[in-house]
Amino acid sequence: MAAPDILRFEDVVAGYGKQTILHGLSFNVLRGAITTIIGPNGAGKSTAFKASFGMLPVRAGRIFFDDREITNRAPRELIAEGICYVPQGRNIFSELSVLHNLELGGAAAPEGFHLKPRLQAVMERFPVLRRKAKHQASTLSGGEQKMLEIARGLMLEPRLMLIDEPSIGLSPILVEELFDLLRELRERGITVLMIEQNAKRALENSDHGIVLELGRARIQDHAATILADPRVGQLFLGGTSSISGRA
Amino acid sequence: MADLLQLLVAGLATGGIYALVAIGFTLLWQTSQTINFAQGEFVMLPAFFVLIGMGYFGLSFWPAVALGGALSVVLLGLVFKKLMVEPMIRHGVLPLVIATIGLAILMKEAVRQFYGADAWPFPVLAATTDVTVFGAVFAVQSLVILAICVAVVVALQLFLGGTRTGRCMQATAQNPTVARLLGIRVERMILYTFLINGALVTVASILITPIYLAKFTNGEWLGLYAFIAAIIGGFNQVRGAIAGGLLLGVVDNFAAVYLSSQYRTAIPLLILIVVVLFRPQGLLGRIEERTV
Amino acid sequence: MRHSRSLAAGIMLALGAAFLVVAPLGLKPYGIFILSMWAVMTIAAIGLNLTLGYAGQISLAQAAFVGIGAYLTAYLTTKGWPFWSTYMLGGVSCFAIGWLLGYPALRVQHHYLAFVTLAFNTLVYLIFRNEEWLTGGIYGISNVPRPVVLGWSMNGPREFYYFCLAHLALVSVATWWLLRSPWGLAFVALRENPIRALSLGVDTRRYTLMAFALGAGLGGISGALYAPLVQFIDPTPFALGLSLNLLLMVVLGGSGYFFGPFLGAIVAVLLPEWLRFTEGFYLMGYALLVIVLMAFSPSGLLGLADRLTRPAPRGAP
Amino acid sequence: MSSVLEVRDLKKSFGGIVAVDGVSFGVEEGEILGIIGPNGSGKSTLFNCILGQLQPTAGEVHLDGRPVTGMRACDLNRLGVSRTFQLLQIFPQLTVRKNLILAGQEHQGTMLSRLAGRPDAGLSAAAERMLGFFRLERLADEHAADLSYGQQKLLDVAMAFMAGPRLALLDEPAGGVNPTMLASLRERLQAINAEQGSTFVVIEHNMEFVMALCNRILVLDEGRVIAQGDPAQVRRDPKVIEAYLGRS
Repeated sequence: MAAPDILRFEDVVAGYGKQTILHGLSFNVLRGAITTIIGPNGAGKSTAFKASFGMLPVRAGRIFFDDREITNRAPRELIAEGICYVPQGRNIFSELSVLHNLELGGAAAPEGFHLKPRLQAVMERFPVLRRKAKHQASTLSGGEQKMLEIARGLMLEPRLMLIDEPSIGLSPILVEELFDLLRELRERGITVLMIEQNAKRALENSDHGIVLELGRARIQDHAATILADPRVGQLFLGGTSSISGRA
Repeated sequence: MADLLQLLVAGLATGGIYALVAIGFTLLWQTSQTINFAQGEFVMLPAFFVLIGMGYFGLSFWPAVALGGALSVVLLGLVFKKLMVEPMIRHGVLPLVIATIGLAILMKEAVRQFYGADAWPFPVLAATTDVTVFGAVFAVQSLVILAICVAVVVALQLFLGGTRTGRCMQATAQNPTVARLLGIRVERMILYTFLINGALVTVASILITPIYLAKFTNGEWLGLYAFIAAIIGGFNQVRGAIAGGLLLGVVDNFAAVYLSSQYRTAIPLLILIVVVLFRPQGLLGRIEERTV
Repeated sequence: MRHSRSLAAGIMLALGAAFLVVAPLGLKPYGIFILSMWAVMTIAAIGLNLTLGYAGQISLAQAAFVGIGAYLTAYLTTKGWPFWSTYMLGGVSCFAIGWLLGYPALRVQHHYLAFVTLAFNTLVYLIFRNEEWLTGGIYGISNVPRPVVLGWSMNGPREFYYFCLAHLALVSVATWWLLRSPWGLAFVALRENPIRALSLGVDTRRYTLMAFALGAGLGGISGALYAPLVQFIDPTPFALGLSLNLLLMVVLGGSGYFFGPFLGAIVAVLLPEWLRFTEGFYLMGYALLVIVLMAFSPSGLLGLADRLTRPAPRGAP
Repeated sequence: MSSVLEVRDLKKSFGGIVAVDGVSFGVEEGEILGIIGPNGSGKSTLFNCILGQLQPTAGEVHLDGRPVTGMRACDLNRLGVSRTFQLLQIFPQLTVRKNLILAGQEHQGTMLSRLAGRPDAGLSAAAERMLGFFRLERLADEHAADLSYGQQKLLDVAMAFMAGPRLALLDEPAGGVNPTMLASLRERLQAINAEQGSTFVVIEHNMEFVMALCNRILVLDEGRVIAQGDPAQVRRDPKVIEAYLGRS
């Protein structure tokens, strides 16, 4: 029987140059759920993603995926393990067609993986992308571009999706659509780990929450519990040195 | 009118060669921020490889071309990347620029040392005759050169746009960070561009050397023209390099006839200065933006 | 440790200066000529070091300024103008043209700037070659006279060598003064972090133009000495090749180090003459040295020496 | 009390996206004003517009009553406005002392007189005082590159005060500074505010730090001022909580 957690950070230390951002970060992500990481700016949310996906060296501590250590492994290997990462901002190849962007999501496909049917299946789910398959990706709207990124991440049937600030720049309707999509992924057995600026809205759409502060996880709990926790508001707005007591 | 057409074709032919060299130049820039000041010497050298193959090993022309091409791809592609670009690029763009200036001198002097300062005749690809079409006289050589350039460019575009590897290379050029995130073997794609550059300069060398003869100084102006073509077209675009090369060839040919031949070289330089100052992204280029 | 380092540097400096003063006593005229050429090229390289090494603006046009200085001097002195006037004119007009060439640097940087300055150099070369009525075209200008200073003719090779050496000394002292003044720090600030410099009140626009103008002015002075040194000038020496060579001199010696140009010019001007027997291999070795240095020490020979002798930084906690 | 800085209806848009959407505020002499707001609320763009790094699309900036809208950063600095950047901006190849001298020298004399001037531009004593004040004496002759991150951050802030500015705009001074050093940084800033009588505007994400440092706080969201007041008021304001935690 597989462990209940799919991703685990154990005392991870990482940073940029001389600056340390993660000071021994530990948390678990439960399998088959949507988990949101929240925390004030500079808490290390994006840094944690980059460290887990081999984009930033982990200086100390270990990271496990499915109980297998993945510390400092290259993105290509992590994709093969079943992780995909949708970073913040716009990350499509604007001068390639929509179809080719999608196809590049399969760039790390193992031998014998059939991309064609997979491409069909993904486009089935995203009719907009099918309709505009031949268009240059730069012609898509902001929301469509984000969908393209997520669809591209789904090409190799990941088991865990890391998604950083997906709602930035999207209209409220599109944000609803986005959360619907994430819930649908959960129903299909994909674990979603998300970073969100809009903490309230994200937690309302999640099962679990992790609150980061200054490179450490301060709270890990059910999303609803965190939503009701008055300390969280204080954390964002400072004040009493609040919740450091209970980590 | 017939004269104009004639000039145009001759210009497009040399322009096509500039375009090949400029494409290689922009590919290296796009994938690895390499500005290769030795690019001209890269074009000068393969012709000498072919001459070595014919002179020392007694090969006939086409086998010698194959040998020269293979040597160029290995030395100017693989070895250049592994021994120069990789150790230096971490220091930034400028040290690599300086090192390629050094490399240009090294290659030039090596050729002078071993092959002398003379201009060596080089076999022509086609008969040096003319054909008359609709009253205009064209050199067969120009037409052949033009045809080969078009074929090479089309083949390259088909590879870049039509194969999965080609698209991985394009992705790497457009945004290496995201390419890596998707598991594209970025390092390998960069290597491919160096190999392609090695092949492009070989073709350019074989096409241009019969016209100007094989001489160790050939790289000086060829490199300059390739830079200019790349910059006026758009430094970060393959189609920019093509447009820039063709434009340069045509302008150069017309300038030679209609302006004083003394200041013929000044025209491309002036175009370069104007483009850099008023449209630094090039005529077809986009403003460079790299998201992380 | 720091103390012994500056002591060693001082001793080497004194020895070098002493060598430069006594060397012509034991050399044939050709040897003295080469040594004079070293002094002249060092002045041009010092100028480029200001622009590139200190202020961080790449320029591939230094040969053009050496050429402008040389042609002005050759043309006017053969028409009977006194050397001093043409020398001043060379420096001042190159300063002015250099200032104008600095404007592109305000718009574009790095490789774009390299290409603009490269194009400028080639355009100037074309003018030298084609404007026969002015420059003599490919036939050049011959019989450039050497100056007479206070009734003392500089015509002999030894005299002219000391004349060049005196100029090098003068330029060195002036540059040293400039670099130890607040300007030196402002130039380095421009190179290291122009945005921060601007926010600290450094008028980066004016300093950029000044860096180009001063570098070009020294190029012009170098040219004004070059013409009477070789006594015959034609366009060939002022092509792009010399600009690249001066760039390599500065980088090889150590860009941003005061003595970098001196050392670079030794490697690029003196050594090839002493190693003449190696023929073309010298240049190949030189090119190879540049490549290897860029891989291991982009800050040049002096940067390498600095790194090897510098005491380890006191550990920051 | 008079307004040192007066920002009137400042707007900045990039393409179609409005980053700063009509912001007005004044800063009184000697005040420490904090500007907070979630990511992308326009704080740094606002700073860059005030400081001449960006040309505002509309609106005016006045310093001591005179218009300085769109003035170049170096001229503005010589009028007494200094700043720090969100990311560390020091001169790594220069020693700590040289960094400080550089930060003050352009305020001495004219460009020409500086050419004739002493290497330290007469600032050695001032640099020494600043080193002592930020407790960097021991490191005065080290290259800035060899300092720890926290020390570099102190140097960065110290440089902003070398010329005795009337107004200092600090962009995330506490960013990346470890908790033990934060208290001393805050205390240094408050001391300099008292001693030099200079006025501060501080962008900061570390709420604890900003609430303890500032007298008054301005909250930005989506390019607009949504609240202002003293730290306690701002903290209670439901609009602020909503801006940070999101609407449901």
